[in-house]
Amino acid sequence: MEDAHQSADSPSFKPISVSLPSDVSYLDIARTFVADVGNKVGLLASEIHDLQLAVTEAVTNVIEHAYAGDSSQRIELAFEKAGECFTIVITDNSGNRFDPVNYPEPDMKEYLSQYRAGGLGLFLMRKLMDQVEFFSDSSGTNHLRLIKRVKS
Amino acid sequence: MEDAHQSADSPSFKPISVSLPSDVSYLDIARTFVADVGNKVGLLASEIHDLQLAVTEAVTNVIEHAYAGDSSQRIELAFEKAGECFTIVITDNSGNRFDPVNYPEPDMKEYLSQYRAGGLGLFLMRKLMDQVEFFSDSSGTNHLRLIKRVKS
Amino acid sequence: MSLALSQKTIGNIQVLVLAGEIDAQTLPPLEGKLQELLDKGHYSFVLDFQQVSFIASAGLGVLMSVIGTIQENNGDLVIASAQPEVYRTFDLLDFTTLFKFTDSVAAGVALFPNAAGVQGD
Amino acid sequence: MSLALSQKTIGNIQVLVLAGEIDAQTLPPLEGKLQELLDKGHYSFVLDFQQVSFIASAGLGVLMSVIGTIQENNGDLVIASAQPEVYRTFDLLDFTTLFKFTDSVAAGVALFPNAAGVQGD
Ligand SMILES: Nc1ncnc2c1ncn2[C@@H]1O[C@H](COP(=O)(O)OP(=O)(O)O)[C@@H](O)[C@H]1O
Ligand SMILES: Nc1ncnc2c1ncn2[C@@H]1O[C@H](COP(=O)(O)OP(=O)(O)O)[C@@H](O)[C@H]1O
Repeated sequence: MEDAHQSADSPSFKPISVSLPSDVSYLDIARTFVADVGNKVGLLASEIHDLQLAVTEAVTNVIEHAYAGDSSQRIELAFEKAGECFTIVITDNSGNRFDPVNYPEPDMKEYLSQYRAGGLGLFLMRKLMDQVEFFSDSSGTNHLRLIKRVKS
Repeated sequence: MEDAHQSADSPSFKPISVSLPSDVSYLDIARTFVADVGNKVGLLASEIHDLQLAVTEAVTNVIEHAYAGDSSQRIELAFEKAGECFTIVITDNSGNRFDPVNYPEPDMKEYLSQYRAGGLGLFLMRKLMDQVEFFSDSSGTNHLRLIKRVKS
Repeated sequence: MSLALSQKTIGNIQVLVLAGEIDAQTLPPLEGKLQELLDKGHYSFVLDFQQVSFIASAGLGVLMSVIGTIQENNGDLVIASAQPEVYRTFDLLDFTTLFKFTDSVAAGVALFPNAAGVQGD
Repeated sequence: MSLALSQKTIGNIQVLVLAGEIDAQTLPPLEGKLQELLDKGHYSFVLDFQQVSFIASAGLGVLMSVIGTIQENNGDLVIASAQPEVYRTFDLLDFTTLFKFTDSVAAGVALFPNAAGVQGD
């Protein structure tokens, strides 16, 4: 269904995906891949930066929280463009279902006054992206879908 | 088995893979990914060029021969480094098993005197790489393993 | 990509020159250096961000984790020469209300009391 | 990445200036242009490869497919200013015995008979 939708809207870009180790040593190459695919679809440098930042936050969370620091697992990044929506889906097989409802946006004024470190990744993703959706299937596979409306 | 071997020899590089459309429009990004991974493992520019050329030949063959030009299929590139061996495995699901035994190296002198076009991809891969192996499994999945000994 | 870190002292101000990308991978040396300087009683910092091309929230978290101690000790932490996209990351999270930003290291140094006339090393 | 193609004439020599990467994706315009010029009776070619960063065997195949006709008509195809890695691709397949290579377009033009004194446009 999604593929049919994608190819109908955007015959010029077909999905690409990459599979990476769940290891912070690969955050840099995750960003490189985001830039490569972004360049391939003609995104602006500022759009690419925002996608790199959101993906860095998402992948860091998967490594640290979903996989609890186990660097021997895998993370998949899947890239699609349908019309003006550029979508990145981050997938893990950790079995740790995450419900972001428990993590409402922090009140930054209060937050900053408490000098708390951390807890900003989710907030940043929501600021940067037009849509941030978590969904899981029964096999223990979790997906985070990041959607950004782009110019081109 | 292979993974155990890989991680024992080269704890610093864990496998990365990318999945691309079986479409010549993605040859450029296939080469970009080869360069990114090559840079990540510290290969020389000349080594990266040779890998890009071999991968271009391999992916072109999969698109044109294995998938007979059907651009709606998928091709996977998997990158590994074990010791001084950098390995790229190109995988398709075409069901078209290929036996290179039927394609011995051309005699270039004879070849060039006949002005034949084409039939050089396999020869070039064998010239560029230290090992070129085709293998298939019963499900119709074909793999081409390219191995290059690298300096770093 | 990685994060290169070098240090110089201008008067009693610690100038940390950073180059590269700041994320969960590259953060530990920066975190260690800041903690080491705090432990030695240094509370005046200028971070030269000119060659920092990327910062993730993990990086902001580390700065957040030291700013309390710094301010309690009448110090400050100034970020100099941040690139537009890096500044934007701070700004999206309102961190621009917590840290001072300047266009140059010299301008950052000048923000500290008693900085006038101090020469760089 | 793509392959940009522009054309100029120096005397009776066709100079094709290529920029980009030559592979199965980018090849058709080059193939079409060469065929079009052959159909018009042009058999003297200099290909300016200075800005070609990559060539796959598909590209060599196209050059191979026209060199027979060119030579039968007392023409030639010279490759000018090839980058080392692109030259190496030709060399690995012994294509360096089939095509002449020069360091510049001018040197390529000079290889043709009656080229002396011809001015570029
Ligand atoms: N992919 C995930 N899987 C499980 N838990 C997660 C995931 N992402 C975020 N979390 C939880 O949500 C919290 C807030 O995440 P975030 O805003 O990114 O901040 P941080 O990661 O710095 O704590 C995390 O501390 C963690 O408990
Ligand atoms: N992956 C493949 N699947 C099926 N057949 C292949 C594959 N790769 C090569 N071949 C066959 O081997 C022949 C020689 O391949 P190659 O040397 O790359 O030259 P070319 O592709 O230019 O014909 C091809 O023409 C094709 O018949």
